[in-house]
Amino acid sequence: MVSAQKGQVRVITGNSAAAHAVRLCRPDVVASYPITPMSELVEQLSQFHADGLLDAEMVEVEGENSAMNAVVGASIAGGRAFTATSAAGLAFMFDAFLVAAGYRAPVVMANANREMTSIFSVSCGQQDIWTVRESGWIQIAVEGCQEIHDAIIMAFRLGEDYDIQLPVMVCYDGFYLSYSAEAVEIPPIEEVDKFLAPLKQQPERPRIIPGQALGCASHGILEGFMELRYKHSKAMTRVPKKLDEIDDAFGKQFGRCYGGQIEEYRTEDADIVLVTSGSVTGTARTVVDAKREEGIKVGLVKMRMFRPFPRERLAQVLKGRKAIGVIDRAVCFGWDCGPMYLELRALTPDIGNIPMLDYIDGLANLDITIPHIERVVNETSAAAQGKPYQEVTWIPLEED
Amino acid sequence: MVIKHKFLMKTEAAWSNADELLMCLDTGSWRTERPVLDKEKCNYCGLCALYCPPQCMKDMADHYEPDLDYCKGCGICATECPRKAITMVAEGELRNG
Amino acid sequence: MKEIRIHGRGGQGAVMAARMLASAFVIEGKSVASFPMYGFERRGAPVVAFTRVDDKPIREKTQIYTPDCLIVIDPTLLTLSTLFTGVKPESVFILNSPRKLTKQPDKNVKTGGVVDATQIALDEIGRDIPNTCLLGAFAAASGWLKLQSILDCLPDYLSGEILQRNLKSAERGYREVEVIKW
Amino acid sequence: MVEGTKKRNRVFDYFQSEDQFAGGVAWCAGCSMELLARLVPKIMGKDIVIVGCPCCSAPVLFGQNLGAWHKMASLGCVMTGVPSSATGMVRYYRKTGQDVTVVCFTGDGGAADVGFQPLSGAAERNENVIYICYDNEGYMNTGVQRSSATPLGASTTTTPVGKVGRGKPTHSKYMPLVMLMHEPAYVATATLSHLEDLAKKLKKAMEKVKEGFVYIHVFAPCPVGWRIESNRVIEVCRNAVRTNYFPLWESEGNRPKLTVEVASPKPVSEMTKLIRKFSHMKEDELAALQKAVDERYALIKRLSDGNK
Repeated sequence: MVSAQKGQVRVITGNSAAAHAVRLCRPDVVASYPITPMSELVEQLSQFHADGLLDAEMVEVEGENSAMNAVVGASIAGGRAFTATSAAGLAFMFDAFLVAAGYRAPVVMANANREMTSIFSVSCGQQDIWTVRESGWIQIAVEGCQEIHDAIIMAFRLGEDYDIQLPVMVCYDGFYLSYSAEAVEIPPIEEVDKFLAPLKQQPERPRIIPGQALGCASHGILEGFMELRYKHSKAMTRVPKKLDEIDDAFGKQFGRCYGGQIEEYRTEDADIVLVTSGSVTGTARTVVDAKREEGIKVGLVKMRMFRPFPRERLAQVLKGRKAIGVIDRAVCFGWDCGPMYLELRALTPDIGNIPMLDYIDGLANLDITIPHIERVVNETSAAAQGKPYQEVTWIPLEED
Repeated sequence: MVIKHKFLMKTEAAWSNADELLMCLDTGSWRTERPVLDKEKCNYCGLCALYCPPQCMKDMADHYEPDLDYCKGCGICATECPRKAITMVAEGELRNG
Repeated sequence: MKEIRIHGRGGQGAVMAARMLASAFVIEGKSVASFPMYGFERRGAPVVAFTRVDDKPIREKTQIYTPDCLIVIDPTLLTLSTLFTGVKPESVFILNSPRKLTKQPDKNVKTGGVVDATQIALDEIGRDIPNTCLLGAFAAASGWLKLQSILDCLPDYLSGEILQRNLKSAERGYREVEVIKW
Repeated sequence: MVEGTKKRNRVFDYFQSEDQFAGGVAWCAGCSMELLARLVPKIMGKDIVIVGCPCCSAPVLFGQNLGAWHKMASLGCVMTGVPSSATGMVRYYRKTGQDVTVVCFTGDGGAADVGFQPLSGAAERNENVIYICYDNEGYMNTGVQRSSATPLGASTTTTPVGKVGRGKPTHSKYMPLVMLMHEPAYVATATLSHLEDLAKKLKKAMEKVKEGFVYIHVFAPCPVGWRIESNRVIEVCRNAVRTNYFPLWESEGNRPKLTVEVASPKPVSEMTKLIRKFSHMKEDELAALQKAVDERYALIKRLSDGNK
């Protein structure tokens, strides 16, 4: 089906939605090593290539480490490059993954969020993406298949922006989104060209040109090292506003917006706010609606950007609430809580000491069900009324 | 308060640029012995220059001379010279003489 | 919202059937979401796939616990103790079986649709891939979807000779399903 | 000197570029790798793109802040990233129609150990990349630890000689043959004593890389780590060839052939006596090394015979 200006609507999986987006962005080099639950994305890109729909160099690497190194090489040579991975693959590419950020190579990587195989499990979780949050990458987490598609297109425009020059990781929950089939609108490639065209108006970033005495990966020595870290850190501070702008521009062109750094849902008059990320957000929306019917003034904040941390916008929306309920799909060892909760706790100077309740749920493909989220709302609501509360709850381990 | 940062590099990432700054070490100072050529014995075959790790033998049209700014005094030129035209002489002796 | 749960075995096309169903509903202007519950992705192992369909955008990302419809691709799965867990009252039950349903399989099942999809698939496709036939049966028994929408969505998934054979299989499922009301 | 006898060595004819490095750089006196590093762009031209990783060459291949030690376009990688990063680069250059020669330059650790997987992968994919491994038989840069390329009996800081320890208990992984079985466009061994042989092979690499992957394994003794008098490093290279410890051969299209055939090889002790990492070895230990050397050479000889 084709709607005249917009594009084709097809029922495709999250992996396939990602592949379509990559195709539309015309990457020069794609290097990726298959891993469950992302493999379908690589397969789909290979099929596009085989069908003549993707004019990219496809590198069928022998492991994730080489995948990341190959896209970094391509990017430093001046190209647009894409890779994808998940969990153990992310761990295996870790040295090169850090290099991508430090070299300021604006590659885009899709990550199908999966439990880290520190305990063997082939299942959804967010332990992989949270574990690497100090790597210097931009990390964006998404809720549904259309958003995977759109976020990847926006990621190229964000990462390659001359003021940013950073790699971007688009994180979608493995299994729940990677294998979910939803109706996804795939725009005409010319529209995506138009969306990415502003990058061509910008100055060229440094690249390796044969015969030119430029060397990438100079040692950072003393103040030089600090200068590079400082510049990297400052580039991260330019990301939030840029992402909001890009999200806005995307909305104007394609009619779909995601709120940029965070998305607020029914927060205007909310006493309590849930904070979620990824696929659970959709389910949480239905609970918010139902609880509103019951008279509980509850709203929802979807964390779209993990890194850089959307401090200002979160502070704005969370300040003055009576309680906050956080749903974490990963564990922060040593703090005995979830990582998103820990990071939100760091907002205390900005928002005051609001009761904050952390719920760890959905590890290893466990379903974060509607009753689970209802419990989060009920307990957070009680905490808002001054009742005692438990700081951290591992929901599936505490059920009757 | 406006803080002004002094930056060494124009780039965002760590790029070296030899056109702007080609660094060089005073490796001549590492040397404890120096190659001394007996021009009479030299037949300009160039093996000393070819085997010299820092490639610092200067072509003098009919013989080679070490560039003492860089020569580390490894002695390969002296060992490899098929005519034994180069001898390694202790720097101390030269300074004293 | 209607929630459809499909039970099959790896290799029978349960996941594909769930997606095709979603595509067919999209043709009718509905919002859809479909996703599989994989265990190990192995031929023969039980597989469950879900499809949700609604007039409004679908936001839930959970498994389906209270289905409005069950589609059972492999009759041997009838012995599964959890097969009918959570089925809503007035629900639809589509079964691939060479035998007729003699009694109501669950008190909440109000409409049954039985078709020998395996035989039809063997006749038409030449292989035991009964999923498209069952989609035809689903359209007929549930009345939630036109047969044409199913036929129209199949070219997104199949092509050439195989497509033609599956179109026939789906049509026969639609025509030959025995619909029982309890 | 009589004018008539003056004739410069032919190797000079292979040079096409000036030295691309600064005069003084941080490589040890007598380093054979320094010689190789400086010869590579001289022979292959200054427009090659060099890809390296942490190893002895890194303090010079990588710059410091804005400053560089050489004038070539270059990329530094993590140890696991050299052939894969080079792959990304050549693929991009190919896609954009640029004719660029990308040369990987690492030690044996980067090639045979931690970086082996990506090397094997790039060779199997037959990427248009030249990989030069300078083999100094261990991790010389980090303080002389053993690598899989360290030979039988050699003493290193992780295979030390003690009351019980007798140096490395196994012989080296022979990368040239390992790489040959990836069936790349070109494989060659070379060393710094046989410079014309080296120069020919580097020139051939420039041609062969247009067809696919090229692997050049260069025997590069380390005066510090092996404990050799710095002036005798080239002599060690020469003796390695003359004892058949390090045979010189090349292979195009799966047809290995010796490029230097030694008429009457000397015992391996002619080489080991110059190298103090072998100095603890008793007669039987040297005999074991000799046997390992002989067997390896016999294999190469058998593979080479008939490919002349």
